[in-house]
Amino acid sequence: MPICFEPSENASLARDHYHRIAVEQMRPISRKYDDEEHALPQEWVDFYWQHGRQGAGGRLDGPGDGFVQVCMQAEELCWGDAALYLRMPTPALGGSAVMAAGTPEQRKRFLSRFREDGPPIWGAMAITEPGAGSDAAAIETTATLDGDEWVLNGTKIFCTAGEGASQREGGFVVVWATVDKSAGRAGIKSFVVPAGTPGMSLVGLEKKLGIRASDTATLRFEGCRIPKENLLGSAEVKKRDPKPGGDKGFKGAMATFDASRPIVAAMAVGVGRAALDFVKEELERQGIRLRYDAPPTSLTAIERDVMEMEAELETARLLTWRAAAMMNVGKPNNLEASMAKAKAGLAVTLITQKAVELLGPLGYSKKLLVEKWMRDAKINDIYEGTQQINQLIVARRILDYSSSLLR
Amino acid sequence: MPICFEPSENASLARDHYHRIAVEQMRPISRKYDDEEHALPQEWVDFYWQHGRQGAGGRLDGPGDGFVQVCMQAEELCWGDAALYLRMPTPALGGSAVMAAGTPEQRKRFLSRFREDGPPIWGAMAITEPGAGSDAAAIETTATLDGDEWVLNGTKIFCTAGEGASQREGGFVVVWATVDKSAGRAGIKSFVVPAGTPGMSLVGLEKKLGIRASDTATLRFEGCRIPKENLLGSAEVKKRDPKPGGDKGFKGAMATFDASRPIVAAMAVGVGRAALDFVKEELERQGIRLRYDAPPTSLTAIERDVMEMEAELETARLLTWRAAAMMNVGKPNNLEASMAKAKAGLAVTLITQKAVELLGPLGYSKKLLVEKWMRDAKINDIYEGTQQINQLIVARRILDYSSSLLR
Amino acid sequence: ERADAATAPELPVIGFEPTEEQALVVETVRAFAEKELRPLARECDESRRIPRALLERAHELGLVANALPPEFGGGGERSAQTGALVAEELAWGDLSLALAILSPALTAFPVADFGSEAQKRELLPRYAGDAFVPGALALVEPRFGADPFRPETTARRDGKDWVLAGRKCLVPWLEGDGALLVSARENGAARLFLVRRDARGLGVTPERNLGIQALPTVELALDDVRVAEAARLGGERGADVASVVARGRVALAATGVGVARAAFEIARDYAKERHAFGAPIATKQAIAFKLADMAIEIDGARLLVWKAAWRLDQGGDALRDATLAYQQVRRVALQACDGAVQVLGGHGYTREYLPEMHLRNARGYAAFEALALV
Amino acid sequence: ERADAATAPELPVIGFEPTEEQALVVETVRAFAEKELRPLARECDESRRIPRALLERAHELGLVANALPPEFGGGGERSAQTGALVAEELAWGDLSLALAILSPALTAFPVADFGSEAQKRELLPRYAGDAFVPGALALVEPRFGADPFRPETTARRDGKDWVLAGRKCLVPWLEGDGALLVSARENGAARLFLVRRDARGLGVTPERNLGIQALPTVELALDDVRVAEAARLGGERGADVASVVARGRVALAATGVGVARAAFEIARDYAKERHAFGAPIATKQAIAFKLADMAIEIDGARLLVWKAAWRLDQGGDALRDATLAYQQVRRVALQACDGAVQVLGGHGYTREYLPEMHLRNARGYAAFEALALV
Repeated sequence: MPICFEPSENASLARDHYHRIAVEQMRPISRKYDDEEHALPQEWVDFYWQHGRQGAGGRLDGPGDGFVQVCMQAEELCWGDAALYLRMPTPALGGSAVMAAGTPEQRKRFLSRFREDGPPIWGAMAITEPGAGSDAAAIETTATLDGDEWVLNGTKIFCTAGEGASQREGGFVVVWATVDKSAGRAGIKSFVVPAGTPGMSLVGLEKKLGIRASDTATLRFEGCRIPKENLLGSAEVKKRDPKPGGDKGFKGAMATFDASRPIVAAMAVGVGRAALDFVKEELERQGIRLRYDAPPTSLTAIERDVMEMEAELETARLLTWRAAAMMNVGKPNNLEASMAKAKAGLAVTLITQKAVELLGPLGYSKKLLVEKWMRDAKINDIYEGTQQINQLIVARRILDYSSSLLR
Repeated sequence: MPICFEPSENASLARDHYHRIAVEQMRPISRKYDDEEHALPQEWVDFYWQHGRQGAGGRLDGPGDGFVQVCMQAEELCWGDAALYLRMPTPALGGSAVMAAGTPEQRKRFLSRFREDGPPIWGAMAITEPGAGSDAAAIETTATLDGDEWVLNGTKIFCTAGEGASQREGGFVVVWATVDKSAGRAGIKSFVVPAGTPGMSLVGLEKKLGIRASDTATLRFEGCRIPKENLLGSAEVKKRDPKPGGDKGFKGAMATFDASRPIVAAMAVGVGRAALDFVKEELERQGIRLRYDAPPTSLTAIERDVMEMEAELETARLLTWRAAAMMNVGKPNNLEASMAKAKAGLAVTLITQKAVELLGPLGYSKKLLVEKWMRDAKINDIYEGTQQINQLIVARRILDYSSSLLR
Repeated sequence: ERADAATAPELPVIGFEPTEEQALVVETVRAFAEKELRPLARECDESRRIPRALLERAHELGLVANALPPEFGGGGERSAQTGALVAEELAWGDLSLALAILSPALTAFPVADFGSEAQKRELLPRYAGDAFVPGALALVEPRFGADPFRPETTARRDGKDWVLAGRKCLVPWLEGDGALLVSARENGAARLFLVRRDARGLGVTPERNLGIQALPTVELALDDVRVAEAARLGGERGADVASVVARGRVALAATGVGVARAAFEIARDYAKERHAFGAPIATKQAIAFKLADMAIEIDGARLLVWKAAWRLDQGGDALRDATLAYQQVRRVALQACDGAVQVLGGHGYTREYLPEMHLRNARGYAAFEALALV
Repeated sequence: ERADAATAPELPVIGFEPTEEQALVVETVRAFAEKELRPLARECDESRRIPRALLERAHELGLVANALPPEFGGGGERSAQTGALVAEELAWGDLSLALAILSPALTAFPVADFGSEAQKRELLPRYAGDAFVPGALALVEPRFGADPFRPETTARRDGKDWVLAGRKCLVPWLEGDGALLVSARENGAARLFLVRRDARGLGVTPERNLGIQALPTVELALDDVRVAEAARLGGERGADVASVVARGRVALAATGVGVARAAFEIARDYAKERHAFGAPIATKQAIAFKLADMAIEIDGARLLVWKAAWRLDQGGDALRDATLAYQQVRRVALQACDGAVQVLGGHGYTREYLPEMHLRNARGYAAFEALALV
């Protein structure tokens, strides 16, 4: 698509639609579910399940902005409340994994129910382990084939939406495990574990700095048996890392991130924008307007801060849209997705911290949501690949270095 | 010494003395010798040789500030002109090496002449090699004992004051060379090569971004023979890295830096202060005063910038003084010296770049010296151990890691 | 400075070593912080409560009492330098607890500096006594652009009384019969007034903030609070609020250095223990250099604080040094704590570890003013 | 935008790919920059001269002429988007040379946008002609706080004439019979006036600056320079200086991205070749992450520039987007170039390598204004 920064009519409609939802449904309960950490936001879950799923309407025949539109939706809803967004009943990253590495049959089997009636359900992905950190290749959870079943053993931490996905009938958790430790990355496969499968237990939920309404779970797998068909991709272990798009195992699982990082980056942008919008509104209330025509020497410190926040947020947003737009035309976006994620995570961390600073005692008080946005924003520097991991990916790409040469 | 930030009377006298020299002798010729790159600033060299050497006077019986006082002198003179400071006829780093690793006899033989009459002379130290960069252990210049003489072969680059020290009768260059490549660091020794020694030749001078009046030389050594007694420290090669203070070879040479880095840091502070002082004077001319009692929300961007520049410069200065004060009481200051160097180099790079920015077209013009200070300041991020090398040293100390564990 | 007297040389010489006396105090306080404060930090932050017994035990160290004038039972050892050293160590243990422990100074120091003989006689002996008595100083106002030098809270004469009207926030409010100092504008200048906690017209609302959750703080609504003429500190000239602000910035900056140091040490130790890709993450330059920068900035900020404290002890105008040090600490502490959270990664984002609390506390320096004094 | 017409979809969709036409232009200009500009960059910087032949060869690309109205011999392909793409590529080759090559637009574009029929007829055909004709736009003033919207240079009526008085700096001054545009304040508002280079009362002093040394620039002293009534651009309303500034910021920001990219690429390649401790320094996280950050910031800044250019082509008020993009590029370019010098270490400080020049050039964005136009 030629260079253009005006969204399609459908995308605009969707953006307005989700912004209304953010204003009317999310903001009013934002503080409540931050205080009541881990409590299920029933009214929000029900609302989303009943009204949020069918999308924004608009002219179905008209062109849309595809993945960019998805990013806009994420930005608007996270402008509302990032934690509530993460608590929505959706396949989430589990769905992305099934889409990226699963067969058509598997997609139908695990995802179709998210479009059907019945009680709300959740999907999730479980990768990180107590010992492993961001080192996916160091996964110690094992999957052993026993007859027609895979048997999973191990512990997963930092599993977003892990309670809903593992405990609520109908949901599922995509679990990364190794079928052959000696094969390293090549031995790592992902498996779909339906909610309530015996042997999968919820150990606990993380008490966190922010996104407290989100259920970040620790899951234990002890002789957890799932049908053979729940393996995503092939069981075959290619000792030498296969080409991208070849094996759907580790690479396939990693490909999930190329698809999810722009969305995660867009979520970050939403939180950052919430803080920036509030600061600008406060300045208006104070009768302070930003003078884009003033020379640097006559700017106030606040004017310059806010202008820099605007530039930084817009930079993060455009890098995000670019990575998403590449998916629209089927271009590999591994580099661009990590650029967007790295920039967005850092930018909104600084923007929200700056917002609290500029508002002084008001920003520090829990009477406003600004302090919450600062706490929520920081997760974007950390999850779905930390700042450092994404810098590493970017560095490898621009230097054309393998993960063994640069780590 | 108890916590105190007021210098001794002697230190104050010295500071005023060198500030006068900076104002009267250096500033007037600063632009001239920046334009006439590499030209010998005869009037300055003669002035320093005749009047600069005998020091600042003051009450000889009263206490002084020792190494802190030396740092103050460096700050004042580099506030005048860092390049002219580096061009002064002194033993410079060559002297530090002789002091750190030499015998009393060697100190007398090589340094006493710098206190005598006769034409001006220079000292220098040659470490860096085309292939080695900051990796001192990778030195390829060899020193072979042949009868009563060491024979040096190799090439050295980035040798500050290398022209004066290698070409002007009476001067000397301290050359780092390996007597046993297989021994790595332990095989590295330093040798004093008198100016004009056959086999030592001046290949050329670097054209640089800044400090253009300073003669940064490339020196070649081809069968360059020096008396056996010109080796600093012992010829013995301890395969295992000796304890600090043990062997005077590599460690001794490295110790040179613990002594020189605070001075180099002080030089940086001088350049940064030159730019900051000018900006503050300009603000006064503009009728802008810094309001230390204003809330952040009412500060102008410039006020905050300048206050931050002040804090950053003062931070660099105090870290520098601390590292120097530790030498006064004979405390090892390897960590603190690298902290000071790392902070000062970065701080003044940013301060001078900011100064040019704040002054807009005026700062960018060669009518003023601010642009020169920005060019001169940058060297402090690079020489005598780059920013990265000093961060590395600091990291090793705080983590208690060896150079093999963290590199 | 007085504390230095014993060992100080006749002529000044630049130095960076605490006196033996100061070193001893630091050692004692550090041990207390490590043994009594750090273990309670998380629990107090979560429960938003401070055990009274802890404050009493801390009081026995006499950190505030020792600085009060001997005529009123104090130790006469007032030193901004020593105060800064103590504040850093306590805050290294925990910021909320440190501010609570030092809170008596919020009332006692201004009274000692500007109070009338009567006010000193009434209040100082209590603060120098055996029991912990909380202090409170209301300087910050809950509005955009809050300015301690130009409060919107007003003080007007009415007959022989002063009538105070306005709002304050971030006022420490520990249990106990402590006296409260409120800043108010009296024809153009900020002045301090003694107000009883139970004064008529004084509305008290507990606050919740991003950080310092363990320290009970309140928002005050002064609805024409009437105080006696004598309640105004500083006689004719009034209290010098600029010096109170400067002493507050030095004290707070010192605590900020302690917070940053605490976060740095946790990150450093975690990075050495935590393995990834087969080696401690501390062996990765990205982590190691980040830690090195933290260490450099923390040391540098501490020296700025020391210089400002030294200036105070010299008796000169220290507002500039105090402000520069405070602004630097505000930057450094935030970066160090954010960096610590980053080094710990996912764990840093959880409340299983302390850095997230340090980050919330560190951001407070953008709102604090005179929450501690030297 | 006009350039897009062929391939643009009926409804807007967010996209980030230049059109085929734009891609072709970029390819051509990049090849020219690589073959003709980069090899001359150092030599021109040191000698402070630009070979005339180079400007003529560049002129043959028709980069400015293509954007001028067809009625006056131009290609009618004016597009801020394409202009930004071109500016980045040229500046990637060398900033001084890029500004020289694009300088005709400094006079031609404002005349095309605001000139009278007569002015267009007189000037545009020359700029659309076969030979390179330099342009010049004097917006910057040599003073603290220089402000393009509020020049101190004044324009007063005297009979039928305008009399200009004031000082300007950073005015490109390439050899040739080019027309000069000067901004001056006419009752409160900034306006543009055509001034002959040999006008009476016009003092011209060559400048030396930290960077863009190859580009000849001058300081102008306007000592009551008298110009005809018709010399004022924009008829009754006068020229819209805000749009000139916005177009200048987009063009300059685009060059800044090119400068940053050039420095980044040199640092990247050096880091892969240069070995230390037995491996390429690019394998060190401290270097690799620095390069990664450069790459991210450069890409991000480019997108901001594109958005501002797109806004211009939409015909809306682009000053905000242009200013934000420009400020971001000012930061990003400086950091990238300083970082490149750092990556090259001692070599980066020498004039054997280009990054030191990029650093000097990049700092110029703190002083530049309308030194290029789209």
